[in-house]
Amino acid sequence: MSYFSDIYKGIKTLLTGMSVTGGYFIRARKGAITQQYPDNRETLKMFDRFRGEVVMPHNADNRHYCTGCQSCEIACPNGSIEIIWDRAVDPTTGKKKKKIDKHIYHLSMCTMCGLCIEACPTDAIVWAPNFENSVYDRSTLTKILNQPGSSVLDGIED
Amino acid sequence: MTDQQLQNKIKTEEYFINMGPQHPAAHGVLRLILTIDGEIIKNVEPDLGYIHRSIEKMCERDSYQQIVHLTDRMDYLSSHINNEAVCLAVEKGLEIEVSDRVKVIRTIIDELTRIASHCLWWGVMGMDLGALTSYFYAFRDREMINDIFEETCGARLTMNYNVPGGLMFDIHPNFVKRTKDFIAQFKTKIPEYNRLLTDNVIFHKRTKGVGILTREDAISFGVSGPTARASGFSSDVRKHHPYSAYDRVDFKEILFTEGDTFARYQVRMMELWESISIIEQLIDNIPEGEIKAATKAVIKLPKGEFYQRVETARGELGVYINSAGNKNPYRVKFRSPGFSNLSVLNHISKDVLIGDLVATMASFDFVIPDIDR
Amino acid sequence: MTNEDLQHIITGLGTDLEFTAEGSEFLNVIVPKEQLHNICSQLKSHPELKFDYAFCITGMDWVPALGVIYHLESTELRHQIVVKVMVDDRENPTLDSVHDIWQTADFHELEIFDFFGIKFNNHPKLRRLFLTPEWEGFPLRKDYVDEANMIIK
Amino acid sequence: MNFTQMIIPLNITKTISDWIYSIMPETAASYTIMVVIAVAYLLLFAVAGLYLVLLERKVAAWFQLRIGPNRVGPWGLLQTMADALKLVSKELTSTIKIDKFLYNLAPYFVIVSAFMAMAVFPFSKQFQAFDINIGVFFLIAISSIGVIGILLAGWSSNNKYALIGAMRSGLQTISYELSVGLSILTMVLLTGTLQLSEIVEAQRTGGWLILQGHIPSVIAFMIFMVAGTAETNRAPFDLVEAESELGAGFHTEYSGMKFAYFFLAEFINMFIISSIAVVLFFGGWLSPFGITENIAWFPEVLWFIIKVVGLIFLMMWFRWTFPRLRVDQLLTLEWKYLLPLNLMNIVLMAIVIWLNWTI
Repeated sequence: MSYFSDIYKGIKTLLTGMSVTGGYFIRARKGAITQQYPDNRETLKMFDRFRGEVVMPHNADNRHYCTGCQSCEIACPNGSIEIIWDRAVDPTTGKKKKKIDKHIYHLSMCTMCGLCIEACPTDAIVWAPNFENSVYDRSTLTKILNQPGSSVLDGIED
Repeated sequence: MTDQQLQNKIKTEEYFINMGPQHPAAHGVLRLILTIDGEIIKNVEPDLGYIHRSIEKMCERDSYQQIVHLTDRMDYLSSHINNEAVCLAVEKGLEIEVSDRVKVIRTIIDELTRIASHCLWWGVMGMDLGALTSYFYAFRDREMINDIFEETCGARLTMNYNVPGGLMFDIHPNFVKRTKDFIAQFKTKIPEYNRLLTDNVIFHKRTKGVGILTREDAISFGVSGPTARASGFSSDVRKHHPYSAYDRVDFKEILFTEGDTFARYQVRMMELWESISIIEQLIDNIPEGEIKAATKAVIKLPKGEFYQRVETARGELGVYINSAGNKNPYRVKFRSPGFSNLSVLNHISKDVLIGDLVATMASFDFVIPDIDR
Repeated sequence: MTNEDLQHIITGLGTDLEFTAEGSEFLNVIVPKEQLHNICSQLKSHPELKFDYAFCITGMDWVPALGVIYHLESTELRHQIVVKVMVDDRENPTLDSVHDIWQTADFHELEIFDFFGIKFNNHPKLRRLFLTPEWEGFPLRKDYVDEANMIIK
Repeated sequence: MNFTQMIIPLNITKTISDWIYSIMPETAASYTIMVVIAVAYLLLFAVAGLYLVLLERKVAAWFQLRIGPNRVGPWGLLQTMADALKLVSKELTSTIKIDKFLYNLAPYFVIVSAFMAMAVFPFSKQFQAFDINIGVFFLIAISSIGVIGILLAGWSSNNKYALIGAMRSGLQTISYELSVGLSILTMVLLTGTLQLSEIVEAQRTGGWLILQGHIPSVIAFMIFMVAGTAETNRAPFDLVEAESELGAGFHTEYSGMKFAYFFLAEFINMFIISSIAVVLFFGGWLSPFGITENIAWFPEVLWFIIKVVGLIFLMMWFRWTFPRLRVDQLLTLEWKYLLPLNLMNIVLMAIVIWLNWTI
């Protein structure tokens, strides 16, 4: 008799499975979790801490916080940060002071580990929630983070 | 004609078949060279290295902080647990005691990682057996965990949230609420998983008695994690060598004795409940404390050898650090669970059908970067 | 079982065994390479040791010696031990395989052969596991040079 | 065979046929009509096949909490058309060591056998191209020819995965052919005819056959649906393709339009199996309880389509819910469960008819 009870139990479990998928079929409109990505660009917002790419914020006067201490360059495991720096005489104090010429960031080599931002003593670089990083030319992934003509904000010690 | 003559006359020929490196059941780039007689598998020979990145060699040139983010890329489904293993080994070397807050947060995220990993495994297991819908249901729930990770750690998969001495930054204010929401919702979903797949008669037929691994073989082959526990080998590192906050939570080690594919399936399904219970015990009272112990900018481990074992979603991960006293390690070895688990595949896949091999592989839950490192 | 007790038992198993616990949480036993297989099989079968679970097998390059580190645990008695074996010959290093004692050694020895070039006697099928068969050199050795692919900081 | 006696569907086609007869001699006209009907059916079913693919994708999406194709045309209605266009324009690639002749022949075997079955479908009373008195028999015969195409495809591709898939297909079709045949035979016992139109007519008075034969009919229907799903090589019996085991099974080495033939044939076979079920169990074009019987303008073909789509949906539901069987379990299911049950069921049906227990 177990032959027939096997058949009965088998069919019952199959129908149970079908009830799960059937339930979702009926509620298909409400349950859909698809993100229709390029259409929802306006509403799509990343979380604050999202690691998209490293940027260097500048204030309205085109000043930034980077002293050129190279902590980020040392901290980076992949060598994706290069800082070209120079020493310049500070006009107010008259002392020679380190000054960045170019803060080069290779996005193509970055693994988004966040060690550079941890290492930065002046919070000069931060994460930007930009996730659309695809480009047609690889060379555009090498970015210069400090804007042309920018300079370090006064009073940021190195 | 005698039987022997007849058998010689109708003798079949064995042939080779390449399963992978590009194959839907390979879950990546695992290449299995199968020797097959008809549809019956005679030998399984894994060929690895298709995504070997030599993480162990890279570790030898990096500083201790930098090693951590490499381990994200090993078993990417338990990246937080991998990070933690390295950090615990380094903390062992530095003799730092991290605060309770760090321990508890690490444990909660470990368990969330485990749930996320098991979710993915469940979906893929169904998919390998031909029930494609399970994949989407599992990913819907996994998405919530990924959101939690993204909000707190900044990344969904390769989180790199641990640093030697603690955590990179404190949890997000929404973390507790989101986790509770997830737990509440996920509790209603597991019975649904069971109704869809676990109770299904075809699923039973496909998995019961397939790929039986005995306890002795499991120990001898160094199998660990849910795969070993399905064979009755009590291998849970969280129980035997507790780390972080596992010594203060109450949870069961799921043990089965059948050792077949269905037992491995059940162990993981029941571990979901255990993970939920661990999170529930900890989430309401995360103690206050330092988020990061003070470490020097350049960490130098004393001369010696440091070994840390943790339980990832796939099994026991061991981190062996041999330090010569420099700022980078002399030798780092990752004892990855997948590598040892893979070695037993040939042993238990003799004289089974191709479909059985696929089911067995699905229940082992291989992550290929974990095997290749 | 404490490390002292372990040391006491293991001392009786072979000759010229070196013990150290310095800089490590486990008891380290340095075994001469000729005795490796013998000691290992006794470590597994001895009723008070029962090291049946080799949870980690690591290849090692102590310049100039090469070697293997076995992390062992007893699943019944829950004590651990580290066995080390060294071989000085860098050109043609050879050790005994322990895959008949712990079958997990089969794969781990392949990995060690691949990256350190240590050959294992009696191994069922010693082959390149990760690297291609025609690969030259053994990448995890300290003297390995690959100017094209390696970035040295 | 005299094609002038062919049932000419609907009024429009009647006008066309009258017109053709008026402008050419009788023989030429009958051949012309044959060609016209053939082309019309081909077009009809190419489109039907494509929309079944779209239906499958949409249904799968709704089962899986997704939205499904929605980019090409309104609600994605033109998606499969675009896919077909892409496949037509694609270069046909193949490996060097194939058996060229058989490799090229195989897809036509599959698609032609699928199209041939269309000829006898009773879409409605007037809408049937070819009403032969062994209709059911013809359908079974034709629907099992397709497997030869699959076997040829697997053999000629010179690919191990394809060969394994083809061999699986062979044993699967041979086994399940029995159950399909026997369950149909059970119903033929009830009607006493093999002609499709008569089978449908027999249900006008006594109600649908699934009700007329009550228990044995229901069992026969269940067996037919299981065996029919297996016959079309669809999940949970899709061992022939079994993507997680064999890559793509027998059509691994096919690309472009030849692949599309296999793909379309699968959906048309699904249509065939559902149509047989509708005719045998659910009264073909007849409306339930005769609700539209007195409405003259109501196209009866609609009822047929609705019922067929209903059964196709059931098969899709199977596919997106169940795991796949293993190859030996497939045979166990047939020889240990379906076949004995089926034989018992035939006896039961014979007793039911003998004792006049039918409704």
